[in-house]
Amino acid sequence: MLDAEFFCRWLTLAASWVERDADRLTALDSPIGDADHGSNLLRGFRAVIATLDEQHPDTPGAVLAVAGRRLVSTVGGASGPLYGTLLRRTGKALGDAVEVDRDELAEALRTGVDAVAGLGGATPGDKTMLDALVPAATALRTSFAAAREAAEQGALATTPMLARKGRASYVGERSIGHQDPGATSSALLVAALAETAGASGEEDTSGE
Amino acid sequence: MLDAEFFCRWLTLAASWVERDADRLTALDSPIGDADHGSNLLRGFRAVIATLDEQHPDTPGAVLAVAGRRLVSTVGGASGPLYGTLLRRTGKALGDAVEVDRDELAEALRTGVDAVAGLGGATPGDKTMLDALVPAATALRTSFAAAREAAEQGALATTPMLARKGRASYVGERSIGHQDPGATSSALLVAALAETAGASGEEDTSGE
Amino acid sequence: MKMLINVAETVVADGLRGLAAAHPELTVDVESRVVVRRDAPLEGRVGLVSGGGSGHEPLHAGFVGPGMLSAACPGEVFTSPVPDQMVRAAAAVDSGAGVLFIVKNYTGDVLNFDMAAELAEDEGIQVAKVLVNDDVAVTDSLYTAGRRGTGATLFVEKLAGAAAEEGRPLEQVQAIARQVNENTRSFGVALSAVTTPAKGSPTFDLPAGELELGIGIHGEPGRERRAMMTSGEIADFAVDAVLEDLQPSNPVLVLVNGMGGTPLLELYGFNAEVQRVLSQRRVAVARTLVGNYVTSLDMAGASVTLCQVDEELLRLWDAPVSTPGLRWGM
Amino acid sequence: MKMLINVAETVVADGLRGLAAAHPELTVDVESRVVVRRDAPLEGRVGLVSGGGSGHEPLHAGFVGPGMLSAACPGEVFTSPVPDQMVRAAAAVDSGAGVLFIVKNYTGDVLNFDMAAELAEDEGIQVAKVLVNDDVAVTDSLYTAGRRGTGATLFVEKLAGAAAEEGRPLEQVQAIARQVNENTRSFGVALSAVTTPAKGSPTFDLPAGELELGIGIHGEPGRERRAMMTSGEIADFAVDAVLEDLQPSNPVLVLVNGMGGTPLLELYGFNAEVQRVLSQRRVAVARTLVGNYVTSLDMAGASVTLCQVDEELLRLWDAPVSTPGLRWGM
Ligand SMILES: Nc1ncnc2c1ncn2[C@@H]1O[C@H](COP(=O)(O)OP(=O)(O)O)[C@@H](O)[C@H]1O
Ligand SMILES: Nc1ncnc2c1ncn2[C@@H]1O[C@H](COP(=O)(O)OP(=O)(O)O)[C@@H](O)[C@H]1O
Ligand SMILES: [Mg+2]
Ligand SMILES: [Mg+2]
Ligand SMILES: [Mg+2]
Ligand SMILES: [Mg+2]
Repeated sequence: MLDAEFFCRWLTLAASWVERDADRLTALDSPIGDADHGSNLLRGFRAVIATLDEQHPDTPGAVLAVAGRRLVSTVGGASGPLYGTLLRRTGKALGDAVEVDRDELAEALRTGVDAVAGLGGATPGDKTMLDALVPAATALRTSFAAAREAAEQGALATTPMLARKGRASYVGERSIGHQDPGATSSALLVAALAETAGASGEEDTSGE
Repeated sequence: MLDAEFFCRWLTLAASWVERDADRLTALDSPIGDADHGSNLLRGFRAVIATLDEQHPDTPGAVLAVAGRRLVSTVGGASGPLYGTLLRRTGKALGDAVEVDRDELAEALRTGVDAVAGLGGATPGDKTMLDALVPAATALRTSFAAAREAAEQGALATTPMLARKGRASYVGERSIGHQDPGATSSALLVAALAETAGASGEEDTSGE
Repeated sequence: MKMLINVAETVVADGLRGLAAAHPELTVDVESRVVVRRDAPLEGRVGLVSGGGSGHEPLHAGFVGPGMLSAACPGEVFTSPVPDQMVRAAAAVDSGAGVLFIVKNYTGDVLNFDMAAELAEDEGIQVAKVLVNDDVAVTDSLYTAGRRGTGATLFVEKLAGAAAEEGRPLEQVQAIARQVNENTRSFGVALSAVTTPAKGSPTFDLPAGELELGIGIHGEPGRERRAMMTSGEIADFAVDAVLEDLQPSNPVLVLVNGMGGTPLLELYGFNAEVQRVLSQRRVAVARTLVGNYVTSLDMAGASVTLCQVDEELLRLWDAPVSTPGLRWGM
Repeated sequence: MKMLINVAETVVADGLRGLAAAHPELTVDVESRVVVRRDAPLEGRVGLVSGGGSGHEPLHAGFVGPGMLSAACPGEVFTSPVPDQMVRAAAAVDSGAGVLFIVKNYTGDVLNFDMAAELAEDEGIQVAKVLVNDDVAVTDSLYTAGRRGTGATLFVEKLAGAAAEEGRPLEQVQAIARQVNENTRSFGVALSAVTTPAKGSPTFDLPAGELELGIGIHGEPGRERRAMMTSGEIADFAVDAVLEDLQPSNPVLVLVNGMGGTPLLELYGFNAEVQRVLSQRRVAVARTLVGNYVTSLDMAGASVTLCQVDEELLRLWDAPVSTPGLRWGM
């Protein structure tokens, strides 16, 4: 079962991976964007970790809600409200439970991903974070490892796509051939989740 | 003997050499100046030629006076008033004579060079056009070829000098090691004079 | 790439400290990143709040003051500000007459301002919004995030600001802002790529001898790359691109805007060509503004914005304004 | 190096055509290269004529207008104008009260203005001169052409302009101009070299990771090259260099001036550091101006100018001014 502690470990690992990969994310955001995705997430995840350290929320839902609100108030740009909404709505869907299993998380994540789609108006194939998040949420029903793999494949699949949402859409045809930074960071977050689960022996927390 | 025609030929040749060497003069004016000496003289000599074509002054003195005035009103910068004064005062010293010999020109040029020194307050060794003009005016008493050689040597000798006048003085010690653009263009003007004299068989026009 | 900065992380805060020192007539909250005119809130007057990423100076903080914005929220470089800033700004300028949010049409700006509007309304502030989307380089808006907000922002902020200063009610100020946006179009070119402090190197490669046509103000490449053109050719291209979208029957306000790295001498020369094209196309020019107003850090290049005005809008344009970036009549 | 120009030969004329189109309140003689405020000559008022090479915009043509210059003579890029321009300008603005020539201390400017003064006096115009030489980077003035005129020019033009606008006689306007110059000092740094249209490539090599200290505004290299410094370190260096020469007992006007290629965001951040140093050195600041005013085409970098003022000079600074480049109070 996954408790508040688990979600804090996930976000801490995610933050350290963002720290490590910030320059790569910013570089991906250069040819088809405005070269800030890495520094945006860096700022956001540093703030999230500081707030979690301070507030110690005691349910999975509260951890994600706090983290999401913090992203909204520190990131800015497109990814701030989108990732903020993802975590907040996923957290809200988890309710007050002190522990949740993988299935419950998969279902809540689906709600969160739907909220992202609703907010930004994008669908898979538009070359956005949804191209990693949507398959990841589905695959999470199977396993953490499958979610990781699905997100990774989803991110890679954005390369040949023509961007239809966000800043990359401005460059039109020239967006083709570049991997989407948001899909890449989404894959990173999902990979951190799987890594945390693996390290905690949680690959089998499914209720089934 | 040197008539108005001769002086027009000189200035025409000088103008074509300025045309050819403008980029080099501007390049010399870059490390120790403001990168405009070539384009300054280009503008000035084009205007001089146009005016001479239009006005056909009929004495050596008038040719130089017209050319000098034209330089003053088209060049700007330091070299405009200085070269303008050089030609105007040399021309004035030649008086109304329809023809002059080399000695007379040498004497008039000395007056012109003195006027440049008076106007700009520089003396030889300050790394300016005077380092070419002063020895050239002296050597012209001997021959056109000697004047050319003296001006050329004078220009080369500016390289190790520390600039004490004009823009190059601002960079202090860093002016050392660069040939002065104004001395270089002076050597070019004197060389054009010698070349014109040689082509006209005038090397022997001395009154002596 | 060398910059006149301390470290990339503090450029926005450092800039705000410097703004505060130079402009005592503004209240600058460096911590919360909100810039407010000192006399706000003004009884019975609508508050105008704008904001967006930093790096476009003087936009927006440089347009705060009498006759223009009531407050601005600068985000990180090229990054939309966060809702907290906007809510704080709205609260600082609302006198009960309501607040107009001026939002440039970028996904980030739209989402953050939307969230802010909800939060501000929860606090009892009446909020109206205007979306600025004038950049004709972004076509097929069905398949994109829609046209970007660029040079029109200056006209929206100035004209709506003059209307607010006159004490017009919120719906009217919003209607004027929308009217301005609908009558304004822009097109920009880049001669060099931009370098952000965070990245430290140009955001894209632009070889010598080529330029980008149809660029935005965030360092993103344009729609098309061509062999370098003369200022006259660029003026033809840019003005015609705008006129394809906007056929003015009334006179226009012209903004010949520098992206930041192009010398003013070149901008004035470019303006001469822009005016030539406009007169060839029989477009009457009411006023012209030349300078660096909606910039993209050190990017070399320029944009042309045309804003069609009736007599009322022209009067609002000429109305007094006193901000760090735009000032006349007072 | 790409530029937004037609050809190098016409940049100044093109710029003047563009200035004329944007500023109907100026009389721009593109052919003769003289820019005059439309209402000149003003009965009983001293005329203020300035000039210098182009490439420093808005200086000087952008400072023509009520409360500042009566006329400006733009030369070729970085090249002093010629006497004909200055004589024409003097004739256009002289009402019989005489004309003050504002001359930056460069050999070319000095020689050309001297010739012009002679010619103008031949035409019966009373001419007085003021020499601006504020750049502390040029030391040992015995062995140089003397200190350069840089940022102080703006203060001389503004304060003498305000005095002329009040109807003060020529000697008084000249005395004020001299007082301002004597109480003003500047120091500049470059992060990149400048590229002139005529040369088309940077005037000197400045490797990544190094900066030039003590530069002028004509693309000449500085006195010293150092490893890149932070904006705080540069502020310490520049302010201390100025204060070594000028120990103000009165408050100062501060100009944090961009050389053209440095974003306004960075200039404001630099201003924050300049203000920190001034407060550490216990120098009282009366007013601060931040922006690109005395530029060097696309050069990246900035200069700091301090102008010590008494109450009278401060009053003249605050007096209304209305020019393309500097405007307040009207
Ligand atoms: N409408 C949208 N829906 C979903 N994701 C989006 C949308 N617009 C942008 N994104 C994602 O946001 C990423 C960019 O984030 P970021 O660079 O931080 O913000 P900005 O584009 O404002 O600079 C894109 O790579 C894309 O994945
Ligand atoms: N005071 C002076 N006396 C004599 N020659 C001078 C003086 N000052 C400058 N010069 C000459 O002028 C040259 C520079 O001319 P130019 O580049 O056309 O003018 P500017 O320095 O105004 O840009 C220098 O190389 C030098 O030879
Ligand atoms: Mg981005
Ligand atoms: Mg020169
Ligand atoms: Mg962004
Ligand atoms: Mg020069």
